[in-house]
Amino acid sequence: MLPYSPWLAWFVPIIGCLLVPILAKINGKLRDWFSFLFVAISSVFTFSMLPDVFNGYLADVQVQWIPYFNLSVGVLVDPLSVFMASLVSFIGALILLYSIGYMAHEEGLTRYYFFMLLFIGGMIGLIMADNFVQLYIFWEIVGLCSYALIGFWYKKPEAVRAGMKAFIVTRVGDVCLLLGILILYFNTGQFAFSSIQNSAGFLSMSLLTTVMLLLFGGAIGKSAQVPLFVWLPDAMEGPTTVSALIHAATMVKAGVYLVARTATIFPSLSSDYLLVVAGVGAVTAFMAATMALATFDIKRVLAYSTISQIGYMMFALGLGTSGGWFASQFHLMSHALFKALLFLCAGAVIHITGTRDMRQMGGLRRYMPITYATFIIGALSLSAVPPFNGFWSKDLILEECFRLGGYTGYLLFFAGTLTAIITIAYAIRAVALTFLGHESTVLKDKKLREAPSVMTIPLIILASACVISGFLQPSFANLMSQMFPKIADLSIMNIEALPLSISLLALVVGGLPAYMVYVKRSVSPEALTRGSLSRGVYKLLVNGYYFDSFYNYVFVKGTVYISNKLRKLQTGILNVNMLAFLIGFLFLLGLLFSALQGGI
Amino acid sequence: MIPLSYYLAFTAILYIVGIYCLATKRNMIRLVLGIEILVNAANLNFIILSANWKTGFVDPFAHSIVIISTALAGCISAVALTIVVYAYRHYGTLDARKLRRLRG
Amino acid sequence: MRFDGIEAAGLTVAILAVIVSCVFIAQNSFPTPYSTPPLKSTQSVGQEVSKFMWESRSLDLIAQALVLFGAAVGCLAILRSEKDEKKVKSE
Amino acid sequence: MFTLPIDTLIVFTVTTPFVGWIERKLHRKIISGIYAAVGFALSGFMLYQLSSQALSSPMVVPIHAGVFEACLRVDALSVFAAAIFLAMGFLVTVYSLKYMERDTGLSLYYTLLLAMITGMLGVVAAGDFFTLFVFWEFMCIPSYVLVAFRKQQWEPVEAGFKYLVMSSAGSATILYGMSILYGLTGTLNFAQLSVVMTSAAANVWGYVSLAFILIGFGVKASMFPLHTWLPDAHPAAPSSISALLSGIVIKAGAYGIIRTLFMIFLPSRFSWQIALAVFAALTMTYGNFAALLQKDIKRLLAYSSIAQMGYILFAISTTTSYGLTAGLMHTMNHALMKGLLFLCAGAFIYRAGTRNLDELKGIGHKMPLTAVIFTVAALSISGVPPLNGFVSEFMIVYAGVNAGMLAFTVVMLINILLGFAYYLRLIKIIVWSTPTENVKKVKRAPTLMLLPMALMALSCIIIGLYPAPFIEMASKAAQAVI
Repeated sequence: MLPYSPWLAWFVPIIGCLLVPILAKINGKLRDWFSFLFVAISSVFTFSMLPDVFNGYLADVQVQWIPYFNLSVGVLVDPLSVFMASLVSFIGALILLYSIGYMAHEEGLTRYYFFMLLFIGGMIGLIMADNFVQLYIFWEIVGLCSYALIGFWYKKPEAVRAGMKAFIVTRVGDVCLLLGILILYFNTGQFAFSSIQNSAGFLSMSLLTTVMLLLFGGAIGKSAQVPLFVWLPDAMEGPTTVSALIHAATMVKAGVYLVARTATIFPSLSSDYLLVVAGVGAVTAFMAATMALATFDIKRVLAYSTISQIGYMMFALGLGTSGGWFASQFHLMSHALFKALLFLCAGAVIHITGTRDMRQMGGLRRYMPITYATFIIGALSLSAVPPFNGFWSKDLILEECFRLGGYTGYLLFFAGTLTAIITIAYAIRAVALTFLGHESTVLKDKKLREAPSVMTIPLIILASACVISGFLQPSFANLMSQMFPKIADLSIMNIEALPLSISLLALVVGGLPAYMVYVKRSVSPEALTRGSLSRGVYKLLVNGYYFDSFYNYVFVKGTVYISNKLRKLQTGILNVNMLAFLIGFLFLLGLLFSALQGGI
Repeated sequence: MIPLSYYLAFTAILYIVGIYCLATKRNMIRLVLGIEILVNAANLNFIILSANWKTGFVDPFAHSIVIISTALAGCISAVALTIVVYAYRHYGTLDARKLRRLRG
Repeated sequence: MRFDGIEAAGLTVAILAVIVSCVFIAQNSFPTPYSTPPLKSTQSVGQEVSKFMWESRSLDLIAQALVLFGAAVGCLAILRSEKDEKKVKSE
Repeated sequence: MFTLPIDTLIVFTVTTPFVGWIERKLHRKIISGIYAAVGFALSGFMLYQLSSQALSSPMVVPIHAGVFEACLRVDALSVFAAAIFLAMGFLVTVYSLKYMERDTGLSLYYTLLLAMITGMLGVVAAGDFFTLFVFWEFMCIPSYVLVAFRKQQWEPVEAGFKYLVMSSAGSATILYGMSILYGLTGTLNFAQLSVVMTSAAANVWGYVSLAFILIGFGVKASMFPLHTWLPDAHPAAPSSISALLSGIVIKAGAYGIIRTLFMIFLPSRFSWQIALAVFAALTMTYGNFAALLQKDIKRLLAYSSIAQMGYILFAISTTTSYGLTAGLMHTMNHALMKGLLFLCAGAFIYRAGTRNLDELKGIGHKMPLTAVIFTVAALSISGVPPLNGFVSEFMIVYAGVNAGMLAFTVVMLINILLGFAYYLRLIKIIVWSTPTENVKKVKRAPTLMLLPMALMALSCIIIGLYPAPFIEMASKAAQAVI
């Protein structure tokens, strides 16, 4: 391990972000490359910790910060944090390399690189945090950066609105998280993970469940689970690199990390809590996958697929077994790789075609062979086709469901399989609409060519990682077995026949119709929405199960209504003000006297 | 001798009259008078209670307070009346209810 | 005299407040102070007050003088002559 | 006479009109402003010298003050509050040097500014309730005039009159409550009162007095039904004065509530906490909802001040040492943040000449540094870590959970979300919009205005990153009254 690497891993990007405005004064190119360099250095630090944790090195370094709250600032080095940090810094570095080409002709790049570095630094800081307050602070910083980055193109009003939406919706979750942290602190007197772990045994089960559910509320917001997923599809208004970062590495993984981390802190999880986690995860996985089927925006397809895949991770965590825990982390790694790949490919496509609507693409296979090939790899990984990494991890999740058995296990297995069927369908649909068939008329007069090499190199790196990483399961299990010893059993890639055959069957069930409809075109896609029932379903899917309209109606409109009504109270007439004075006085007297009589 | 309660009721009513004046009267100068009534209610209360201590003893403490607070009330009225002058220049009326361009 | 809404409401609340306060005062007798008297006074109140004020409340007197000063400055500030006053007035 | 910081300020207050006279003879418009700034700095230095002594044990002036003598009593809370007041006074004076240059009567303006801060220092240092009241008036009267300072426009005059009537009614109410208190105990000395009220039974009349005093201070602290003067007065005043009004003058109300409720109406004998919490919840909810759709930048900030006062009142209503520490921290942070926001708004108004948010769209692109400072302040006040607003809001929420007031805490959390929403809207309008036609010609803010703003923004970040010493101070101040 390089000296001080747990600290420097997040210090370097954050210091880098402060240097960005200064470097920008010197030279634009210098700023771009230095930003990449800072994250690359950070990833060197994070990777340097990997060998140590492999050899069983654990550390929890603390420096006193606010003695009034008995609060320290500290870093936690254990397999989970080091693994996550390495993933984030690695993907972050690739995305920054890619942005040098992708964002080259944009305005306001200083702002862009400032927040990108802060985003990555904040996420690594979140992961390395050894106490809840530090985690919460970085959690909010990540939210702030997402707000600034999603609204990067501030001249588009939708982008600014999407940024605000992301920030506000995730903050609804954050409020739960904060309350959970405080209730926990109030009952244990500690913020640090290690101390809470020691005193968690004394807490009553109902209290623990409440706290855990509140913490999970925070994860729901950040990881875009039902019912707070509405911000993620809109967040596609930001630059594609930002979406890639949000989906693959930083923002949405924070929620999964939090749930995984709490699972290591509290050894005995209540079944109610697990049921909620698993239920939310399964429902999300299914709903998001169906929504991905109905949208024509290539980035929104990927966004829904992220929500769905995060749902997989959540319900794997909700199994409550160490195997499920491991499977979720394994899937997190796979997902990070293939989702980054898919987003960057989509970015390349958007970069060239200038549109996000898949109906206006098509036939790009001929012009962008590298992008096409890598996108295919990503899509195959996403839809869990062997031997790509998505297959190994998703299969592990389903196997763990199967192994758990019982009502929940089989139900979850069923939900997972159903989702898998839909997943391959929308993956094929996306590939076919974008790359196969004929170019749409819109593209006729555009000069179509392959993206520049600074963009394709990260694609190739990520694609090869997608192929390889699935086979890393044994060593990954070895690494993680320090968190839960039982995980060591998973270091052999033993595959159970029944779940495997079911999931392979699911691939065929989902893949074949999609292939017929979108590739072979033997049935026109429009024909699917002709019946009145299927039209209704289609409308439901396009509108995202009306979650958005519901929130808009109840919360936004409701708040505005109340606000308008309350503003009427300010009549501007002095007499009325004094009348309010008298009434307020009498009200206070009433309250005080009822308190005196023991009323309250 | 009149019991203390009567005096207290009197100051309480005086206070309410002051607030009533502020809450209903339209003339700005009357509003300034309303403030004076409020302060005087408090002052009277001080005087009354200074004699409540012990029979035949009147506390000079309360009296000194009243002397000072009377002067303070005068200061407030002075400032209030200068503002009223300008309000009249801007609005052309002494009706306090016409001063309602600021609202919402 | 014609009542408008505000006056009616003001009158109602004020009468209510008067009734409440009278009932309250009638029911709760006011206690005598808890501490002991400060002076054994035999002099007339008037003399006592001025002596007391200078001896014990001198800080308040100075502060009161400051308030007077502040009010004077305040009146001056509002009544200050302003050359461009008429120009800006029409907004 | 009084303590040295107050004496210094008094000397400067009284001499500033003469300096103004010299200023007119020399035709330099800036002298009285610099003179006032020197006064604040000097007073701050005196306070620093005094602090080590006052922090360890309360300092009484005159030393052998009797029960009936007017006296000052400087303890940790006084020093804490006075330090905030002086710092804000100094920064705002420096800001005014440039901001107020187009106005007339500047020496009177600075005199009133000095007088107002002197009054506030006296309020926090008073050891006798009546002394507090006299200084309270000394604070109020200049503030009325300062609101109406630009009397050539209708708005300040209207707002100033409303402010004056409501606030004076509040003062008279305090006086009435004080008279009942005097009748009950025979003294108005804080130290003595706290002794007497501990031994005496909680009388019904005590509650009456409490109600009067709470309402009286509540007018200044903009408690819900009494807040109506604030959204008029704060926007109407010149922005520098709005910064002081929102930053510290309403905090004097909170100070009065803390001082009286914790030293006289002890929470162990008088159960006022639920009543205060109800009022706090109403205040924050109303403030946030009303701020949500404002079109006027300063009016929005003023409503948000009401909401923030609700948070502080809620912190006070927990009655725990944690809660009071949190409330004091938030007092300090809010003074910084809201002062900063008003100063930024002032800079925008100074350059663009309008307060309407529709016309200020995208002004951040023309005034980048001001926009960054504004964003820092707005994020800070909406509780985004690692800025200072987060620290104190976190502490208040913790204190609420700790005191077992979970329902009120949830109300506060929802309110934080609401506040967050409209501050994001504000940032969106100022920073994330395409500049409109009438802000196209705008230049960057003058350096003399940027300087205090940058200093305050920096302290926002520093307090956010390393709050330990400030929390230590606040906790010491809280210990002084509990």
